Amino acid sequence: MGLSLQILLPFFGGLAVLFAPRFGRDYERYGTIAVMALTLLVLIFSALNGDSGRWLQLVQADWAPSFGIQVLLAMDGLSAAMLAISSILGIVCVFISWEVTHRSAMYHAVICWTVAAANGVFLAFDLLVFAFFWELMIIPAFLLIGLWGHGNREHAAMKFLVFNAVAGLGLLAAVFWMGATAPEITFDAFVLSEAGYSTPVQVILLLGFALAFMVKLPVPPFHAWLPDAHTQAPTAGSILLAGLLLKTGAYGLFRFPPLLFPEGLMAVAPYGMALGAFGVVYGAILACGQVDAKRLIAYTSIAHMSIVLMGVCGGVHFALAGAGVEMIAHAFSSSALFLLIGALQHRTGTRDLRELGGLQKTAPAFATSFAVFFAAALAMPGTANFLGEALVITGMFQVNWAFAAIALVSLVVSVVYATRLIGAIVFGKPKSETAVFEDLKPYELWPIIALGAGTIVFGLFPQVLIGWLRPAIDAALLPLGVGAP
Amino acid sequence: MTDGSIWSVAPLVLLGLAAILAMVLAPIQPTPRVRIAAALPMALAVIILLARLGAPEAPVSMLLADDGMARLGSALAAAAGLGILSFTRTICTGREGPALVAIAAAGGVALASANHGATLFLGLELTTLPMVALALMPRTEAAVEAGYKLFLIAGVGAGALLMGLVFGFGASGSLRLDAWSVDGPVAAIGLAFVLVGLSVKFALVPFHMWSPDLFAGAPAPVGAIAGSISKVAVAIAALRIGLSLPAPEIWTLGLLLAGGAAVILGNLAALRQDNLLRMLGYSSIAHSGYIALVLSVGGELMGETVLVYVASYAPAIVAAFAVAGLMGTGTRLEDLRGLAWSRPLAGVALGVALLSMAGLPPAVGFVAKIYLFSTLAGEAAWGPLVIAAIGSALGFAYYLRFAVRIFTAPRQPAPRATLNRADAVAMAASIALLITLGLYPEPLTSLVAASLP
Amino acid sequence: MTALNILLVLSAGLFLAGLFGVAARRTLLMQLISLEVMLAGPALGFIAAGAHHGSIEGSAMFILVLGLAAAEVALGLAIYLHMRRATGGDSDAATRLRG
Amino acid sequence: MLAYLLLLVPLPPLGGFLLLALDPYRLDRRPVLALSLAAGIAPLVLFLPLAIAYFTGAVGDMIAPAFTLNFGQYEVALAMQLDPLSAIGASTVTVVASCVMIYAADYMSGARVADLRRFFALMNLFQAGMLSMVLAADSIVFFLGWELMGLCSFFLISYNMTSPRAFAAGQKAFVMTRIADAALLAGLLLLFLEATSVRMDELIPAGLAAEESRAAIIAVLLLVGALGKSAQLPFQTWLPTAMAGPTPVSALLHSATMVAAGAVLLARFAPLIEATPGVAAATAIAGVATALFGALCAIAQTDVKRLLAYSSISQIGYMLLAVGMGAPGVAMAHFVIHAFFKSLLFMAAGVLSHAGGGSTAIEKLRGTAYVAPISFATYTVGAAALAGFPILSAGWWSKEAILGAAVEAGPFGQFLWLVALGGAALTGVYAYRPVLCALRKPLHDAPKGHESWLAVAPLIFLAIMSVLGGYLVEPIIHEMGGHAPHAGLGIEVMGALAAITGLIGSVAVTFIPSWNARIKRARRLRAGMQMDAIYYAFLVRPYRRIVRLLSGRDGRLGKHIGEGPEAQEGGMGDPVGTATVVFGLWLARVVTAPFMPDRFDTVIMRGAREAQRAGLWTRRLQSGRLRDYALGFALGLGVLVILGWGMTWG
Repeated sequence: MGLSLQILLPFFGGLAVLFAPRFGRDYERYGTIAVMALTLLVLIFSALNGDSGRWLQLVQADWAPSFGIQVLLAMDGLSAAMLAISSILGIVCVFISWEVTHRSAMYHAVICWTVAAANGVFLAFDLLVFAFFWELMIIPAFLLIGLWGHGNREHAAMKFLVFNAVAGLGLLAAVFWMGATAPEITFDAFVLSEAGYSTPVQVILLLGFALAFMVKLPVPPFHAWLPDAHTQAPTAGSILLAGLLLKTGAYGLFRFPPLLFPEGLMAVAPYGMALGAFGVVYGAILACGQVDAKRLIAYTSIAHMSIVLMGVCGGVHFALAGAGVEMIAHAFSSSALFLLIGALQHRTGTRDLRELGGLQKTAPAFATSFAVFFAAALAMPGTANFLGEALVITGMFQVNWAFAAIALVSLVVSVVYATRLIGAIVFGKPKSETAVFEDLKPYELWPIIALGAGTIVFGLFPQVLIGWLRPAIDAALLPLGVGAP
Repeated sequence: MTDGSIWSVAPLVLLGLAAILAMVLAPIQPTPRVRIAAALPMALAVIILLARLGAPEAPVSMLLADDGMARLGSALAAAAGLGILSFTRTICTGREGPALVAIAAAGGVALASANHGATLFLGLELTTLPMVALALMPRTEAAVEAGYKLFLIAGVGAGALLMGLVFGFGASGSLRLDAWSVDGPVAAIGLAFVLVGLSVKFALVPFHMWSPDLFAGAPAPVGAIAGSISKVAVAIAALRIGLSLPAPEIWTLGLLLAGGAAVILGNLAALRQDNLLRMLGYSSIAHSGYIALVLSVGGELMGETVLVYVASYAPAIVAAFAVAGLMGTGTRLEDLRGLAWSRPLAGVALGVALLSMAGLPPAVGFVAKIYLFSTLAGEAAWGPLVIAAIGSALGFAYYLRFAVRIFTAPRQPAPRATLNRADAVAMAASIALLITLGLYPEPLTSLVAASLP
Repeated sequence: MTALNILLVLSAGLFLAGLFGVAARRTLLMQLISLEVMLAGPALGFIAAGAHHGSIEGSAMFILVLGLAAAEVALGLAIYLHMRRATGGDSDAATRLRG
Repeated sequence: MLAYLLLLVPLPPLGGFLLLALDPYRLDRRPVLALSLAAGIAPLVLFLPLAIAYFTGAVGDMIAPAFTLNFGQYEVALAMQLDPLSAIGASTVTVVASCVMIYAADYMSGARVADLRRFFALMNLFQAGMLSMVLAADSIVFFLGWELMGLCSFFLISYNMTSPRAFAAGQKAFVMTRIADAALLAGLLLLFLEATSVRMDELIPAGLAAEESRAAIIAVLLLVGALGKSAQLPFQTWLPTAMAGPTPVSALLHSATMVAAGAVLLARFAPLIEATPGVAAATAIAGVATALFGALCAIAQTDVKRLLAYSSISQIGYMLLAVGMGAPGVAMAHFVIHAFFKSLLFMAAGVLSHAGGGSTAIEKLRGTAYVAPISFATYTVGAAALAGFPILSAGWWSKEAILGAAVEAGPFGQFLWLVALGGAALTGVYAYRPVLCALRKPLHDAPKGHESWLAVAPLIFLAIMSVLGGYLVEPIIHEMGGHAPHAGLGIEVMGALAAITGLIGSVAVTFIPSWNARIKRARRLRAGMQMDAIYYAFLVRPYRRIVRLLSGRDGRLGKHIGEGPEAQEGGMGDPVGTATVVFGLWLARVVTAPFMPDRFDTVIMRGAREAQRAGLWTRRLQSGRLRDYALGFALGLGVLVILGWGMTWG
């Protein structure tokens, strides 16, 4: 029961929040926080007394047997982590958009629905339901960018929609084909995983799935939508986009290819890693050349997620563990960076690095929090990002030294763009915009502290995180015939 | 008369009782109370019918069959009758309105379970003549003209049906439908005449001429009866004939020709209609065409498809007419602008009904469309499949034209008219039925599968 | 041609005559009358088939047909009275509903 | 139980960092200074008893496990250890750090409270990082400390927020050291894969047992890591520019501790280096070459801090030489001594430059000897130790040990010994230049400055250590397991001669105008053989061009595809992204070309018009006249009946 609550609670919570302003000022904000907190509690409750087998919780119920669709939700360590992140980010979004007043009821409802759709993706194991939630996820994000964005938000929202919708087609085609050709029409992932397709068929199906995941991940050359989406999205939008939607791509890659198409994945893995490697370097170099702060962080996300792609395609215990940790670490660090840049833009009205600077003098709290996430951005040991990248590099050393070398290059280039970012914002003499700059308000500071704690704690004591991901990693590696390291 | 057979004839008796009650009370009681008096026995009949769906067959006589088809058909007819009762207002159907609707419902039940020539003929007449009477009630020139057209064409149709029965009786020596022999010219001609008789009531081309004028001119309940009760009953009668006769060529060919023409002509004509009722009339012809195509194609899914299609069409047409009745007979496209905002329940009811008739996902029409296309594709009947596809495409055009209009912003804030309770209940019930069955079609599909041999 | 066939042809003839009357005559009254003629066809047919097969159902159906004819006359005359005022009994004039 | 005390050593500076950085209690000037001093000196107080107990043999080697993580099958146990290397290293670091903290308390007293808090927070964090690196028993804590130092050096070098030059220096330092750190990380991870465990005592034997090529690669990677952090030859350009940071930073980081961390790293992994002869030779050559290069460049410097920076580079070159010659003990001895006199030199130079009007140019130091006599005296003692003044200074003993080790290492060693000897002579030349300059008559007589005891006390202590330190060299070498090299009287005499010639050279350079002019003209030498410019030309500028090319900053490639009005001329140039969008649009156009709107539209519109006309035609069919309906009926009936009848003929 706990699992379906994960999806229904935010969904109906969103509906309730729509009508919340009638009861009083800011009730929609408190309502959303309550909904998210409740979802988190339910998650923790169901994760704690989950059984010790492969799945913490498994829910199976018929929805439309004549068409072979069923409600099949399963949760293990990995999806539990993802669900926790989605709820936490939900709360963070509410905190930082405390001053959003333009249609704020709808705004908070959309946040709830994004979380609901993402939770659906993290839980669904019936392929059709998974594809359904995958497509559903685009709509609230589209609304978030389209209605509450800055500048030319329509262009960015449309680009986001076209990219993801077209990619979704690949996933839908593969799912429908698998469902139709199964002996008796079913979309159950576990049944289909024993379907025993021949390798070429597996490769084609895998490409269908991979197309959807890679666009959402995003990995070059499918990444063109991310910078625009981030620059035009409101702060909460960027956080949900970076913290949540990117993770669904990574989660998808982590979960389904090894489960459904092991041989296909083995065949495609080298190309996947090559693409990931290219993405890492390309993202990093592009990040150095950016003028707009949010666009810079968007390109860093591309670099980090390409590392996740390399990790997932590595097919080795370390690589997958690294990919899992990097996913979670990136969720924390990039959301915090977007939050800070959002706060910055809210006060100075600009994100252009050439017009910012000197915040150390005027806003020390902002500067110190920026320093923490500057360290996370360049994967300083002691932050979870370093752990993720180090594990992926160890995995790559076991697989192919060239990819390991390229991943190491990313460590170096990350310093270049990180120092450029902090140099332009925190160092230097205060310019006209940043002269008067009141420091972070409590409702902005608390999320920062939460995210910072998350990065540092998981960086110093990764045992909790790795323990959570272990069952998912072992299961992902089993079909690939890769025993434990 | 075992108690099983008593239960089997109980619905017909109850409906007759309802009619008599309504006629007796009509002069002395105000119409709303008469309506309730008629509604109670009908509701009881519906409950009995639904309860007995699984019960063993106990036909009371050779005249009336008591198989699953008959029960489901009768249940639908009686339920439709109940729905129509809710919007038979005194202003448009006089004091005798409820009585006539009850008679029509009884006729529908008889026709649905007709197993013998006589009950077939009687059922047909019992549904037609009350419609004519109802059409005349407002005594306006348009209504009388519509009534007259229906009267004459239906009369000729009845004559053709009788000729068919004569030839059938002549050829096979018995009026029982399942006893008809098919070989020999006399039987074939008989079947042709019967097909013509049914096609008139089913409003297939070229016997459909009365239908658009009746829908436009006559008050709303008449169109509702024509669209729901008579269509359901005739479809099931035709299904029974089709199932009992071993693959007669004239029957399938006739249905194919008439059905195909009905689909094309019905949709084309509806494309440019501005009057809501006339559009519903033509679209009703098109839907009869789809059912005729399915009957002509046959195959093991035929029974299920016809039942699902009819079960999904009846509530939609009743809801549409409930709203039309509220809005008056002359409602043009512009009058619907912003209906969803000015009269939310009516707007949503009409919107959902149109979506269901168009066959779009949230409503049960989508499931019916799936059955329709899977039957046609299953039997590799490429001709009817193409015709049905073109028909549905055109259908999208004119249904959505009206549906979108409902949800646009209202030009001037129209006054919020008060719905009487019965109307509201009928609309709410039909919306619920259409949406829940659309999202979770399991009960309908299992019910239909159980009721077929 | 057996006796039954001849009689069936005769009843079909009667039916077609009535149908022609409805299609050809303009005035309402004549259309009603030809309707009644048309119903006479099946009546004859039922009697013939009943006699041929020696089953009572023929005459039972005959009585039903008579019942229908009576009902139709009642309704027809009621409509005729109304229509006479509006269109002077001419069915072609009643074209308010079309298109 | 004493082992857990080890874990406590780096904690106070860490605590100090947190308290100062987050500043929960809004401390003002005095509590901030008190807290930072306490946190800075606490490790010394905690560690000294342990070190003494260890050196006097009361306590043996011990490992204090922090906590264990399990990655799948691997058990990863993080821990701190006390062994000869970590004892020596840690004690040196704690002593020098305490001195610098005390000195900084006085030197930085002029700064704003916020900047002061930030400065001391970072200094404490740095000390925590260095201590955890030195005391680490496993590669993860080691690398954590290593990177933490890099981060602190970046923030400390660019401490002076407003000056872009400081930030540029910080960024350059961070990027260059990070390149080396990446190599080090690669080496450590390969070792980890080799040894399937993280502990140093398991890594080194596994490294030795690894097959030939892999061990060589690991050793090279470790060497590159060391070269980067210690600013040796290929990576040395960042240290001179890092002098933009305040003097205490240079004193602690860029002289004694961080820069020498490379030597500690090589000493820690010495067995691996020695196992592959090629790499050992490379280390030695790199060491000697850098020593020579550093000495040469130092001579031409006009700024005292840059001079000392180059001298640090060359002195660490000597340490590398020692490790290359297979004597890590000697290297550590020199590390200790160098830490003392180099931090002394930096701090004393700081006081002298303050006395000489604030600028650190050597010319400006004229006559400061009389303004700040005590710091001048300590500076002279430091300079003597740097130049390796025979017998008297500690520098002499450690340098002799290194030269001895070189000689004992066979013919190749002897050649390196010759080069090193030359280097020693050059060291003598540049070491005394500031001293002699300070002794010259001041151009304008400045009043005798007041030297606060807070600044002078550490100087005096370090001066004493720079003299008495010599006695430490023997025990340190023994402690590290090496044997003190006895190269024979001739070698030692040669060493003394080199030192003396250095002194004479220095006097000549400062006082003989023609030589002095030649030094001033040696611009290329002063700029460190223009290595900086070469790097910029061949590495940085091409990189910047690629970045600009890709991100379309100069507009060549970066024309925008439908970007809205707010298109900043930077950004949206990325070719791969635009390529996909362009490809997508092209594909859409090609696919829909046959259905181009005009053609496609006409088809649809024609179809629609047909449908409309048919609709109108059917509506006309519905004439409304009843007799037409009856006619339609009759036709239909006729067709069906005839069909029915006809079919039965067959």
